Amino acid sequence: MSIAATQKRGFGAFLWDYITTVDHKKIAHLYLFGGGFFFLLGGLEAMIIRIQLATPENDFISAGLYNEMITMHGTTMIFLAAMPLLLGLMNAVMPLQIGARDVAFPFLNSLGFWLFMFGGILLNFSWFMGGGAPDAGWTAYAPLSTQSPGHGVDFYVLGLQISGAGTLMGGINFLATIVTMRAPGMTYMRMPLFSWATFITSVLILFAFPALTVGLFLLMFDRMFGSAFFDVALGGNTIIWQHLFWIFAHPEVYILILPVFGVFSDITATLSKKRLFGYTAMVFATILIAFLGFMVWAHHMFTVGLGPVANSIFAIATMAIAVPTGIKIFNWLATMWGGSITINSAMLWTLGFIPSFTIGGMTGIMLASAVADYQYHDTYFVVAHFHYVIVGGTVFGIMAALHFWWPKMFGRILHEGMGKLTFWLFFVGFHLTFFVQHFLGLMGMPRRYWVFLEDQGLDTGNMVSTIGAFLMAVGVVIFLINVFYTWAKGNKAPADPWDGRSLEWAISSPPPYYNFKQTPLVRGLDPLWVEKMEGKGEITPAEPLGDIHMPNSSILPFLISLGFTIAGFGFIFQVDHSAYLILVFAGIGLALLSMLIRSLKDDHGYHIKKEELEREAD
Amino acid sequence: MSHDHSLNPETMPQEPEKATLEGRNKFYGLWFFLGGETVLFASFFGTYIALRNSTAGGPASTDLFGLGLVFAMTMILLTSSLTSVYAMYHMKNNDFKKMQLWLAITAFLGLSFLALEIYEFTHYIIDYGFTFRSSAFGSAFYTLVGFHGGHVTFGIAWLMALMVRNAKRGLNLYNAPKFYTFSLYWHFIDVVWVFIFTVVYLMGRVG
Amino acid sequence: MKGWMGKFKSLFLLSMLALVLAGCGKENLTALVPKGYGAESSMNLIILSTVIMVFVFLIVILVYTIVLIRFRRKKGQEGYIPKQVEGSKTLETVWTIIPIILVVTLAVPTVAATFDLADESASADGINIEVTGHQYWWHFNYEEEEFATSQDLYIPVGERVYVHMLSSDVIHSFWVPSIAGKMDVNPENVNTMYLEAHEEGVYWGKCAELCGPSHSLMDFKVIAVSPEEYDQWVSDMQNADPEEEPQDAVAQDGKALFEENNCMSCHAIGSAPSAVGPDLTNFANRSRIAGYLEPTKENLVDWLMDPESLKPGNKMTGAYPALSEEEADSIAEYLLQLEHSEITPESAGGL
Amino acid sequence: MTNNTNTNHVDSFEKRKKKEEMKKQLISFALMIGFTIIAFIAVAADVMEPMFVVPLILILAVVQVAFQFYYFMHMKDKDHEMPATLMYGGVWAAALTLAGLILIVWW
Ligand code: HEA
Ligand code: HEA
Ligand code: HEC
Ligand code: CUA
Ligand SMILES: [Cu+2]
Repeated sequence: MSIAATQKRGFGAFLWDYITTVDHKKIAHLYLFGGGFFFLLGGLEAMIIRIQLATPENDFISAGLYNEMITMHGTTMIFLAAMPLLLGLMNAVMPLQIGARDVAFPFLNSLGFWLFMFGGILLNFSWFMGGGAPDAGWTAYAPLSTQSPGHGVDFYVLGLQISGAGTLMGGINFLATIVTMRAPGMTYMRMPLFSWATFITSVLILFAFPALTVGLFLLMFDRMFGSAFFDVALGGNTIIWQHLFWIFAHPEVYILILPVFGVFSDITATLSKKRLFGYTAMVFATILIAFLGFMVWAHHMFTVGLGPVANSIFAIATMAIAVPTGIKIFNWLATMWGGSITINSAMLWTLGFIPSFTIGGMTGIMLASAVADYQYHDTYFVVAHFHYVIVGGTVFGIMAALHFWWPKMFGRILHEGMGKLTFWLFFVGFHLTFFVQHFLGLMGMPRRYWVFLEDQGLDTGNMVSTIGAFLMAVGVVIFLINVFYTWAKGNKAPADPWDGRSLEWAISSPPPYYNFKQTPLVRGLDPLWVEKMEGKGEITPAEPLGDIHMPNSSILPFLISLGFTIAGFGFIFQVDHSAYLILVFAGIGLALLSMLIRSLKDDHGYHIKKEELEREAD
Repeated sequence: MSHDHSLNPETMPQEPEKATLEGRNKFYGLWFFLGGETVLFASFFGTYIALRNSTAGGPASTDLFGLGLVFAMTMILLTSSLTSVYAMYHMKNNDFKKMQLWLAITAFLGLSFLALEIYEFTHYIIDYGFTFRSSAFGSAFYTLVGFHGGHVTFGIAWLMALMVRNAKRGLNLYNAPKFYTFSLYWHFIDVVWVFIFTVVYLMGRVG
Repeated sequence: MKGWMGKFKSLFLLSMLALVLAGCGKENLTALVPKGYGAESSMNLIILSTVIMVFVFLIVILVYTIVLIRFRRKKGQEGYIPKQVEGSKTLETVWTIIPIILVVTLAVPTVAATFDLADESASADGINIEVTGHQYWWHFNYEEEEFATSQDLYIPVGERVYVHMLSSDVIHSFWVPSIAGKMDVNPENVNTMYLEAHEEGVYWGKCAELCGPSHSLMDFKVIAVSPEEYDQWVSDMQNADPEEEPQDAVAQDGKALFEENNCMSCHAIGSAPSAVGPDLTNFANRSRIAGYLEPTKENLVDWLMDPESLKPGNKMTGAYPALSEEEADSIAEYLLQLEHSEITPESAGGL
Repeated sequence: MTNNTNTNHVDSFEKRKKKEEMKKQLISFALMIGFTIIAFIAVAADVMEPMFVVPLILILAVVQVAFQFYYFMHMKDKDHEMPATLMYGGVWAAALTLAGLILIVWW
């Protein structure tokens, strides 16, 4: 079942292998592929937005379509691109970093992926059926979302509900993995920061997503079953949606950023050849950001009219987040200080991140100043802020991580030249696109504007912004070429291409499907580095060679997700005709049946025999 | 790991639910899940509290809620929590028969609770015309209490599946964690109900 | 907040002025050149926070540059292993304390300004206007003065005008960047804020909350005039005679057509209450048609014949019988004579 | 895998410990029932001001829930540090959620 073997078998077998896999490394591939696909889609939508806004009073696309475009761009990028890409990286790297053979619930891992994928596909079906995509913004404020005609918002509700359930499972899975499956000696305070970030991010997922789940249920009930949560005539209150949404969505933005903080910590230390400066402070800063992250959601609601007391409290709480984040920025700088920095593509993205994210973070603090936000709110200033943190943070981080761990994940090294070219094009394009948007906002351009008027001083800025976006697009295309090139004839990767410090670099690239032949013994922070410094260069095993227990592959996760998706279609269209209820029953039936099979049929997995392991050459 | 982890007095670990890695994973996984459920129900409670006076001219909580039925439901559910404790007690003593018996009682109590809840809902709908669509209060009430009811239903189904599936096999290290996680889940449902009877019914009476 | 801030402010305003002169921002739209109390409050904080942020950014960049110059791997350093530093208590304390100080510096004036702008205690003595947000137009009801207008909001300079805002459908947001920050217009709850303009002029207002396809065209104007002119305007509006017959035949035709075509069911002219469409009493004085179109006759005719092409999703489309070009022309002629006051956007300085 | 195979005989000591545990659980059950009855009576009797009744029944609920968690669900036992931490995390997020939504009522 090694990679070579799968390649020799036919494409059908290859596909079947991936559809049924429960191996965290293959699930990581799936997440990267799915997330990557949606990133291109979201990027395409962004390009359409930017073309529409290239000149004043443009009519490249219609007003209704424009609203669909921004909604789908935001939703796709956040839920279907950024988060899955991050979950993919976590799947690929975290178990290796803590010396585990798999995650706690391999079956659930696969289920989580398929729920995300089907949820995303369901959401995007709205383009083709039911009268258009959702058009109430990614924030779907009621009552615009409850009154939105057609089925667009219904697709939004069910697509996110399904993919959200998948994410929640992923979170619980990582938590249990880190709690129970760390290798001997891998104490919490020896975990690499990416694993720490995975842990804290999972906590955020666990506590943030339920609020979204509830919000989506309320919205669904209002739209499909005539309840009155957001119906003012029957006593409903639309602000409830805003609270629920932001109670989820603010932690969500830290779900997007904390993992890449982990990525940058690992990369900075490795490529500066220094241990991470202030490890303990970095861990606690991560925890503190997560903790504070739950107390600040109303900074998105400063103009709702909650009153000066609430606004002040939330303003102060928000500003407090500057402190732990600052600790991180300065610790990264201090890690590099005195180091011996290798500047390759992974490091370039890291170096690009620091000033870009600092700018984004600072504009965040500016937004937190409630009275100033009365001006910024819902303008391009906010658009600029969040693209600075999300693109300059999350996307840069994902790119850094991809260049850094590509060899480990796929066994080949990405082409350096193209890597650097991608970076420079994207970096310049990014600043061109979003820097001017700060000024556009202050000059009176609200966000979600289909057109801006002539003669309002907004033409040049918007044009510059569009040009920048094209540069980014070229950068992305070159990255794609790089991926195909590497896949076809890239250099084979050694086990440890960057002189690594953590456990993942102690095993071959890509790792064998059981990860560690013998569970490693961890003797300190940066375990591989410790061994290298003591001249051994390889990890001491914690156990004698023995049988390895492995989980069985299963098609059930795919079927369960498919069932829920069919039911999703049923829910959406039963409003038009009750015959569609058949889909609801059939879909839920399929899902329940698959779950029943799962719980009734014992699945004890299988064992790789000791002899077999001995036979495999090192 | 071999297929048979039958427990007998000689080979029984102290905490069969956590004796294997799979068991520990289930144990932690379910606990974490309950942490998330806390937020889920808090969101429903919050929505309910925000809307509990938004009756839009329809029936209000003071018109609707009687205490007798709710008291009975509460006693039933609290007792079922105790019966599942007994079941776990017998599991740790490796007394499979008694465990099954107590679990059966738990399921029966759960079903009685559900029956009363269904009766209660129909009563409101038929006698007061108070529905999910009457007002924001109606929507919030049925959603909160209904989601709890849904959790009870799911719990009963889960329990039944476990009992039937393992009826012939007896206890082993493979299924002990499953029984244990079920019992955790069941207690949590009880916890949620404690807040429901307090916040919805008792506070609803107080006005 | 005033003293030392003043210096910063004049410095900043000077550089801002340079920017404006360079063509950045339209004077009666940009938030960067505040012309009212609220906008000035916000601007003070924008300046303060920008100064803090630039300071922090420069420090980060300074360290960053030094690191990049000094600590890149040089040729022939391949085997070099730097000292593995664990951390430094002193340094870490420093970069915890300094941000705390900076944040407090920003937080204190923020809280002060938040309470200042939320202070409505004087509203009983001030001017109170009810604002209703509709998809995609604005209604302004001068309750105490007993008349209403739409799209153009007249206020006196130097006085606090309290706007009490409610939406008739979805959430909108009321924003006049040059005069004050924005506030949401919710369907379930009245929100109040005040406008206090420092200079006469016509200011752009924008809807800042996504409210449907024509969200970007839901513009309005605030016309700030001297208190005397304001009083004059109020009395002119109160004395407007809706029954006044137009002078020329075309317009008389238009008036008849207006009545025949059901326009009255949505549009009020004069005192008749209406909430479905904009109040047209002083339509001829509008600075823009439908919020954003130049007030020319061609535009008006276009609007009357096909509002959908100009404002997608608006609520007028299809609600009245189709008009021929001629009919539309007559109605336009009539509407463009609905003028009751000398106080107009033009007299206030124009757009 | 089977990390914990060191088995224990179900000796009399173990039995006694479990009995002891069971007794504690019965006591907590009795207390829970007692609290419930007090709460219902406090409301049904209709003699106290809502100002007092509401906090009282809320406190009763919280205490009885603590019993559920610590005794019935064993949160007091060892090996429950992580579950307890995350449970408290959940309670923290839940409290904030409630605060936010209750804010609407006062607003
Ligand atoms: C990755 C995602 C991400 C991240 C990390 C952040 C980080 C922050 N965000 Fe951002 N934000 C978004 C994504 C993100 N945000 C999105 C998507 C929206 C819009 C949603 C929508 O409406 O559609 C938004 C909107 C948003 C608003 C609402 C604006 C509005 O709608 O009116 C506010 C207001 O306070 C805010 C604040 C902050 C703050 C204070 C931080 C802080 O965490 C930043 C902390 C970092 C630093 C401060 C820099 C480093 C620190 C130092 C170098 C130390 C010294 C610094 C000081 C002393 C200041 N954000
Ligand atoms: C992870 C989150 C994320 C990311 C990465 C991005 C990336 C980008 N965003 Fe996005 N954006 C959001 C999240 C994100 N955005 C959110 C949440 C909103 C708010 C939505 C709302 O208001 O509801 C928003 C809104 C938003 C707006 C404001 C719209 C408005 O308010 O009217 C704009 C305008 O410029 C914009 C632009 C861009 C651009 C140019 C990029 C670029 O960085 C994109 C770069 C990528 C590419 C250029 C890909 C190019 C690829 C190809 C060309 C190949 C295509 C081929 C195939 C499909 C096979 N975004
Ligand atoms: C459904 C009721 C309705 C009917 C009938 C209707 N309108 Fe309108 N009208 C509106 C609405 C709503 C708007 C605001 C549209 C917008 O800006 O989104 C409007 C806008 C206008 C405007 C621009 C107002 C301004 O302040 O800029 C004019 C002029 C106008 N209508 C004239 C007419 C005439 C003439 C007729 C009859 C032939 C008519 N309307 C019939 C609802 C109606
Ligand atoms: Cu009204 Cu946007
Ligand atoms: Cu936020």
